[in-house]
Amino acid sequence: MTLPTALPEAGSGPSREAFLSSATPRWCPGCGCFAVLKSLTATYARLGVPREKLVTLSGIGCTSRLPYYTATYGFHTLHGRAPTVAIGAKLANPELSVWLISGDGDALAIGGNHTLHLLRRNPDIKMLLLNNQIYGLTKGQASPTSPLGLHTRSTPFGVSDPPINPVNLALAAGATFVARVPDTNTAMMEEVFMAAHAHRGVAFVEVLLNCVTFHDGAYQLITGKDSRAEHSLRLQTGAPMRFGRDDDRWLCSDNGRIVVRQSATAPADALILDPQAPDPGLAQQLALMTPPVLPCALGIFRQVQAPVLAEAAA
Amino acid sequence: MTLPTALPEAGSGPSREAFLSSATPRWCPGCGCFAVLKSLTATYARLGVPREKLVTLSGIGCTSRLPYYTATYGFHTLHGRAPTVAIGAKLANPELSVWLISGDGDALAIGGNHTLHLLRRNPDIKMLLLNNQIYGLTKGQASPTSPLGLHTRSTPFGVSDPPINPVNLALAAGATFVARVPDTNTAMMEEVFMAAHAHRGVAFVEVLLNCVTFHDGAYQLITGKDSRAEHSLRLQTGAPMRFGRDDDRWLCSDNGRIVVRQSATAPADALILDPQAPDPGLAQQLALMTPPVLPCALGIFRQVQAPVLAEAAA
Amino acid sequence: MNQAPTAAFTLDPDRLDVQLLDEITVKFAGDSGDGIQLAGQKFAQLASAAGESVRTLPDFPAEIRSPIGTLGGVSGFQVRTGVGEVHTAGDAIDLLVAMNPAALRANRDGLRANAMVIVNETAFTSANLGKAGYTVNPLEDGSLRGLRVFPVQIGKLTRTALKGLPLSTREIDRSKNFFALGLICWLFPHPKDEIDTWIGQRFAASPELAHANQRAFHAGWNYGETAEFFVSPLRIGAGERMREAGLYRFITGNAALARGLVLAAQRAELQLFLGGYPITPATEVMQELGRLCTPAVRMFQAEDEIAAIGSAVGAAFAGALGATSTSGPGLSLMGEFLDLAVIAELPLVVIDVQRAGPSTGIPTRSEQADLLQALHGRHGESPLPVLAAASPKDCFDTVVAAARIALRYMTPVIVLSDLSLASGAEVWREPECAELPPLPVQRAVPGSEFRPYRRDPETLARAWAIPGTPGLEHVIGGLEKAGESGAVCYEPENHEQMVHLRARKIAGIVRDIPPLQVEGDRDAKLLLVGWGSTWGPIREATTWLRREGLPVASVHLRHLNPLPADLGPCLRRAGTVVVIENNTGQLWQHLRAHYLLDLQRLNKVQGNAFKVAEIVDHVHSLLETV
Amino acid sequence: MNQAPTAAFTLDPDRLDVQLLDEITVKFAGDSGDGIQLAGQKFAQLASAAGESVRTLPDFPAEIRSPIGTLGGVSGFQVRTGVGEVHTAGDAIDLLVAMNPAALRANRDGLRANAMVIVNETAFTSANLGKAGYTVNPLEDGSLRGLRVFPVQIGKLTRTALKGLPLSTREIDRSKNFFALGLICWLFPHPKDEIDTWIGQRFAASPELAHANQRAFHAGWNYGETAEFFVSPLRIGAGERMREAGLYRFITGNAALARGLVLAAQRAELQLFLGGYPITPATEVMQELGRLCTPAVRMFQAEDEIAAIGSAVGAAFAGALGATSTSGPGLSLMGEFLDLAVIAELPLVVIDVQRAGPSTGIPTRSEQADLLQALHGRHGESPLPVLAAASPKDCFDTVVAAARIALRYMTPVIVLSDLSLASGAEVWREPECAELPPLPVQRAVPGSEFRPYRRDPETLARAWAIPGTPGLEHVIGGLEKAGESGAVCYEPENHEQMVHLRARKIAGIVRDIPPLQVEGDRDAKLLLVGWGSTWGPIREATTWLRREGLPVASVHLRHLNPLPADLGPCLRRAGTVVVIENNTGQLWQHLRAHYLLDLQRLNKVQGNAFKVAEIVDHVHSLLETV
Ligand SMILES: Cc1ncc(C[n+]2csc(CCOP(=O)(O)OP(=O)(O)O)c2C)c(N)n1
Ligand SMILES: Cc1ncc(C[n+]2csc(CCOP(=O)(O)OP(=O)(O)O)c2C)c(N)n1
Ligand code: SF4
Ligand code: SF4
Ligand SMILES: [Mg+2]
Ligand SMILES: [Mg+2]
Repeated sequence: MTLPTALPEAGSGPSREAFLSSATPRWCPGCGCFAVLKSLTATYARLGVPREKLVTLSGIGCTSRLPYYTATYGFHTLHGRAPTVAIGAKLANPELSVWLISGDGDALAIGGNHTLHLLRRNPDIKMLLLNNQIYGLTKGQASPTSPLGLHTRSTPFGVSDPPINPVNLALAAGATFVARVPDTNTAMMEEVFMAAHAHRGVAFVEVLLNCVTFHDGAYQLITGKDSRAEHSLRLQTGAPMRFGRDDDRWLCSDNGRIVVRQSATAPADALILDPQAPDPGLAQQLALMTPPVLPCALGIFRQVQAPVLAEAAA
Repeated sequence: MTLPTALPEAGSGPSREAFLSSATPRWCPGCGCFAVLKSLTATYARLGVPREKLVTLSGIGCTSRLPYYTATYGFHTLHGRAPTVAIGAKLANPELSVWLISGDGDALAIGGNHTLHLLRRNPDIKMLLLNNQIYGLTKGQASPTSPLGLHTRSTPFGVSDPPINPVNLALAAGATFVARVPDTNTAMMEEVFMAAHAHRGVAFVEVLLNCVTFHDGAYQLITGKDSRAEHSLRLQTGAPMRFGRDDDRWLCSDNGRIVVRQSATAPADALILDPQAPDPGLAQQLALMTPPVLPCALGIFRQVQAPVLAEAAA
Repeated sequence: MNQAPTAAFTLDPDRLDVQLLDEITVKFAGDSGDGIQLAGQKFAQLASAAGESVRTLPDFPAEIRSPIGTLGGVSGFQVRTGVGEVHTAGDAIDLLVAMNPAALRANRDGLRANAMVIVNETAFTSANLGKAGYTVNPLEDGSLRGLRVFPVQIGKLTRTALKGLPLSTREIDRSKNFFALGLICWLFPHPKDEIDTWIGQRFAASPELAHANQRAFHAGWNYGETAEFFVSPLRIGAGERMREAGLYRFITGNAALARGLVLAAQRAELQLFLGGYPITPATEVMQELGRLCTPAVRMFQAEDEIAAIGSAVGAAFAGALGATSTSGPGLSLMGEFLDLAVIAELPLVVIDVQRAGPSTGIPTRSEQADLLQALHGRHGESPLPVLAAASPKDCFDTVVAAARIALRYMTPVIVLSDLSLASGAEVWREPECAELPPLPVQRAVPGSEFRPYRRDPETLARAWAIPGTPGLEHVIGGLEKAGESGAVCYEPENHEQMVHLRARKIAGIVRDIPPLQVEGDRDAKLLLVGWGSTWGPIREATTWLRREGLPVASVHLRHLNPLPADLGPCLRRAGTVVVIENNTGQLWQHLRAHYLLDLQRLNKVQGNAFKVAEIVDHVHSLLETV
Repeated sequence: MNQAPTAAFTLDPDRLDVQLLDEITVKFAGDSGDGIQLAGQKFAQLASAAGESVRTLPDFPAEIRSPIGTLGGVSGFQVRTGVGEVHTAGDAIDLLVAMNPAALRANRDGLRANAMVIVNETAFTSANLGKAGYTVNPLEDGSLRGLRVFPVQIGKLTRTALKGLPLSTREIDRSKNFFALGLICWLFPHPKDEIDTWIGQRFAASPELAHANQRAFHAGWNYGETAEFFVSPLRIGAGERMREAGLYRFITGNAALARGLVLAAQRAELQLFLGGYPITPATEVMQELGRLCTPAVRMFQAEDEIAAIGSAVGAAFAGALGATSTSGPGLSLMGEFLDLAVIAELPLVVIDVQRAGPSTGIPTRSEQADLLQALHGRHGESPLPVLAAASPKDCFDTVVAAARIALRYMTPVIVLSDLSLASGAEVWREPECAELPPLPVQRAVPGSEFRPYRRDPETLARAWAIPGTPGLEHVIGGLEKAGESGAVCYEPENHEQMVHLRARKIAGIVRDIPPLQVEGDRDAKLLLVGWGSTWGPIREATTWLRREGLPVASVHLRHLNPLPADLGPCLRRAGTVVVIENNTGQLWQHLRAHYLLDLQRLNKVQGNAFKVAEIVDHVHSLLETV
């Protein structure tokens, strides 16, 4: 690995456009993918990695079309199997900076096992899971992240299988870097993508992605202007976790359970997230928080150093 | 579902032998599988389920040979794929009591995804993962649960991929009943298998299984006569968790992390496991405890009621 | 190439009364948001309700979303309707409705000489022309010479008609497909009031929209009546419009597959269990079953295709009719489970709705290139029956036949369909369950001598020992077994016997295959052979060629393994045999291996069906050289 | 059946000096814990070191662990050694060492008439006899008539020899294989001191064990020397024992595959990347590579076979020689990725070490029934080259040839081996890397006109544009593409062209296939055709039949797709062609489809190789009827 770990600022280096291909993106107008493409190419422009060392890989799905729109090396592989291709490419050429783009069906239905094993092996690969809680490309069937009760083309009576929480699963799989960002916040995406790149090892980033066509508004509470303050929480390292319009709600621990207390100052049992904690237990609990009961946690859940796949075995 | 939930005592009903086939088990002398077969058939004898309603299904592996030695209906399917066959069988005939036997390679390497989706869907299926931390049938390669550094036929320089913790993964997948038992304790196995059966929904039981031939002594600390008191902990519902030769070590919580405190009586922050907690966070933390640092937790981690697959969709 | 040989549409400009046609091919085309599919489907239904023979074929954009107005974004719906034999959606378009320049351009090459083209002139702005890749307006540069072009301000007229309604301009513009429908319906004509009622019902959820669409529809109708340039309405001549009594409906191949599975299971008094995973163009099979869900019909959306077939195998083990539906990439994942079903001898129907490959290929185009995989795509000696459907409604009969074989022979069966059948539709009378011949299932009965693989001496099939039955407890699996007891057996001779027994069992299915139906003279010099969706064009080409007095006949194969017993003699009788396929010659290769005959082939691998004319031309050239 | 036609072993009881033999087939058999494999391997090595031709074949119990002493638990190691042509492990056993009654019983039918049988009399207790299924002691009931049985108290004598050593009885009993080895080594004889040294080294970690085994070995040797009933030592005659200089070693087919991959990659100056997943009988390929691990050789144990081939595809994309090794069930899971590699045009070697199928089948038995799957087991039109290895050491040459094709034509290649080659072994001289012909790789070079799929006009292969190279950034994938730019392309004509281009590219590999080597007279009336592991028996049968003066020749196919250009003429020249396979006729079917020739076939699907005699007998019967 020869990638620099000191990251340049935005604005320095090549322009974002240099990382865009000439192909016109074929997503529905308003699809969250556009924002991801923007943030990702903006990140590429800031990395200081020469374009030829970047590889953008994907499976199959709307979201997996992304590599066609970048000017890096790219591989649009098979539904669910991109993690396997990514590992092979990375092991064969550790100098490459490998970015893996996947959808919720791709990464968690057909590809769930490859995702799991990618994450536990800790190769230096960055995986973005663009989670729109639906199968977009095949026109609207339930995915493993579709919420209970959702009526889709394949669940005319509503989804009955409890959804997977991708961040919790990634943590359980032992991922060394785990984050969650909404597609509405390109600044947060860029920041987290940069941190993912800086992390030595596997990085898993769930992007809450809006599919305007088949599941519009899935993240309305979390990303809506009016609701987001109450229903999301930005993870911060080292300080007690708080949220709310007035920043006066605190996450506290009650016999191992997370509860919310309202208070002007941090209560004594206010929880502090240490992304480098020896085990991901607390991070997993935070990952499970779901509006409207608890706020959706955004940002970096975990960031620990561990031996990286290629190095471990060399 | 017409299975009785009031469970008969041991000794009543048919004999264990009535559930054994005439085939002679072909495991290595001393293999942990013998004890599992014994506990499982003893459980069958106690369930009060007529033999023809029992189905013992498996994938491929040493452990997956088990169905041949029972006198129930059985299906020795494909490597990693038994969960899919189990779901189909159960949905097609909900009256069957379906027991799925799997190995660590079977359930977590090639079959990881099916295991994950089986657990999240919550069908009324009982899955035993016989975890010997090795590929037995193919003669000793590393499995996804093999400990770091283990020299196996496929890892001449030692295992470098961090192992999967099956209980943690099952909890992250949303399993509604999760337990862990050692193959050395047939009483505990039977007790947990009975509880698994009584649970309405999916039940996941990890059996710590000793492979005498390819990975002997994997659980020595946890099951050894001299060490087990110090290195294992029997989960109990409703009481602070303690362990140790003198029962004076307590699991306590420190900003969401588990620590051990020594004391004659329970410290104020001693942790109590509620298997029906709204989220599996604490259970996941307990699952991750590994000797010699923390004791291996044994028993039932989680037991919550949730809609069962067949019923949810009917 | 010849002009299409079927009764071509010709408009006689001198006649002012209603013109009688034998048949016509109409295509609606526009942007994917233009409501083209709905308009086309309704038109087809109306034609069918009028007792005509109808065949439809939609075409969807290949991409997720191409920018509006571009060629990539064009969606189309083709309807061929007539009194005679209508087995394809038509070689060429007689009447095109083009809602924008891209729709015109995309279909330009598909138009017959002298075809009518109704264009939505409103959309022919320079921006739209540019997006479609036109530098000059084709309405003005004479490039449409030889066509009868009718420019209509569909967009503008719709806006005018809907003025004052409480709708946004965008919403109003969405009604323009109803204007077009109105215009076309006047042209034929179809019963105005019924359509009006239908619109009201269809948009019952939103009375404003219903009202707007009705208004647009009437505006279109009235425009036809009053505008001068349409010479006269058309009418499809009154041919043999007789149909058996019953419930008729339009059915796509995919819906027919779903219905077929349901009825077969019902007839066999079994539960139907389909495990599926979405994939174009097979998704509708599982979706249709999801909608039909009853205690006796269960659809399970699995996490992938392996789990889909795995769950079906589990269901079959537990006593249901197991099924799964997929396309090529999914079939490539199912080989291992097919093998298990072969050795465990479980009844399973596996549907492969083929699309253009290899790999992801072109998911929105049709092909017949999975045949050899269906025959051979499993490790070891693993024979299984393969059937293929010939038309959308034949999907029903074929899948019922497959279920019958699966249950009678306790075997997995592969059914091949393809994208053109999947989304194409034709009129079909749904049979009552009792109309199907009985579908008996041989269940094992407990007794002191129960052996799970005891076989019927004729079929070599075992009886089904279903979990839940007292006294039949046994274990099955993928290891080689002794032929009756099912006990794991590694004996060399036993293995060889079992390999041959499995082969003989499948070969024996030949006894259930009905005699081949030769279309045309049994002793014709030239025989056309097809399978699957090539049936339509081959059959129409045969008719055409025979009308020309040429010595041509055709046979079509539903059964690809085993092959019909009378196929060999049939092939040998003909002087020249041409195997016609949408692949590079897979059946051709299969037949060569079987019969050692030097067959000819005609292949097309362009993601779409043969034109009738292509086959006719090929035969002409062959007969010239012969 | 005839007695095996190779130079049979006959012991002349009247001669007391050393007896010269052309060849002999020796088998060690005992319980799986008896150290049989080690003794057999050492004996084979000694024979080879003496310059003899050697072929070995172990057989393992099919079950995980059968109870000690039962038939299911017998493990065997067969060694055929001679001066002449030794291409099989022997039709029948000339000399059997049976460590217990089950070992005798399991091999009874494999003994040649008059064979020598050394039995460990100590193990012939009534308990052991019972476990083996004997009701009467076969040493006493005359049932071994026609054999030369030498009962030796191997167990007892070993205990006596090792008495006083600080070992448990169980440990002492484990040395009895060295007693047997000593006895056999005296019989031949092989150099005692070297073996002594070897034992010391082999058990260096435990000096007590080393010492015990050495003592047992000497006890066995001395027993041979002093016991009265062995007539005289044997010796393999001095034939053409000349070998090229170089490093010789025993190699199994699986090890040869691993070495071949390593050397091919090294010669091409590429990294080798093998993604694997354990499966009998292919596991050793990945394990061997795991041991060879260097920066240039990387083995990755994946979570399943899909991930194994997926990682190899990724490595090939990134510029390595990608490879994977599996058996039938794994190949059934790889179809989708093979398709991707076909359309993306990536260099990949996929090894299938076949075992008896279908499904899990008999994992510990050999078969050749994955050929049709290798040829056709993918959806869509997806041609790829298929090669097969003929002998353990030919595994090396075949996999190198496959790598050459993969790299020159930018394509996945399937290499077929099977269990009998995988675990069988023969002597092989490892070539230096530089001895291999160059393996050039065509890399794309940056430039203003870079197009990722620009093709070499002769091979139609694209140049490899490897990530990391500035100026070659591009995207590949599974969607249909334009033939040069690689841009996604859904045009009908382009698709058809690409389908044909991919087919032509693979068909063109025929130019690299060397002319067929006909064994025997090119114009012989009867031609035997084989592929894969049938080579050994076919070749020996040919030699035998020609010695008899019969008009027989044989050809063996390494290349199964495309077929060699000169195969057609070769088949047509022969009056009768017999295709010989361990399946029901898969190559036979493939050849019929290709050449329209009415070939004959000889098949055996019993999980083990043909005996030479079976082929000879078949030809005899054919020539009688002809
Ligand atoms: C083996 C296989 N099965 C199924 C498909 C069809 N398919 C394509 S994308 C997709 C799911 C898309 O959902 P997701 O991964 O969430 O991506 P999105 O389109 O929502 O971005 C499916 C089922 C396929 N291409 N290959
Ligand atoms: C598709 C497929 N791949 C590989 C194998 C070979 N195989 C059989 S069992 C096994 C792993 C056994 O390990 P585990 O599941 O832990 O079971 P154990 O033998 O340890 O009980 C493997 C790789 C197979 N049978 N099928
Ligand atoms: S269908 Fe959904 S995910 Fe796909 S492009 Fe459209 S908005 Fe995006
Ligand atoms: S190899 Fe291990 S797991 Fe398999 S039977 Fe022997 S002891 Fe048990
Ligand atoms: Mg999605
Ligand atoms: Mg295991």
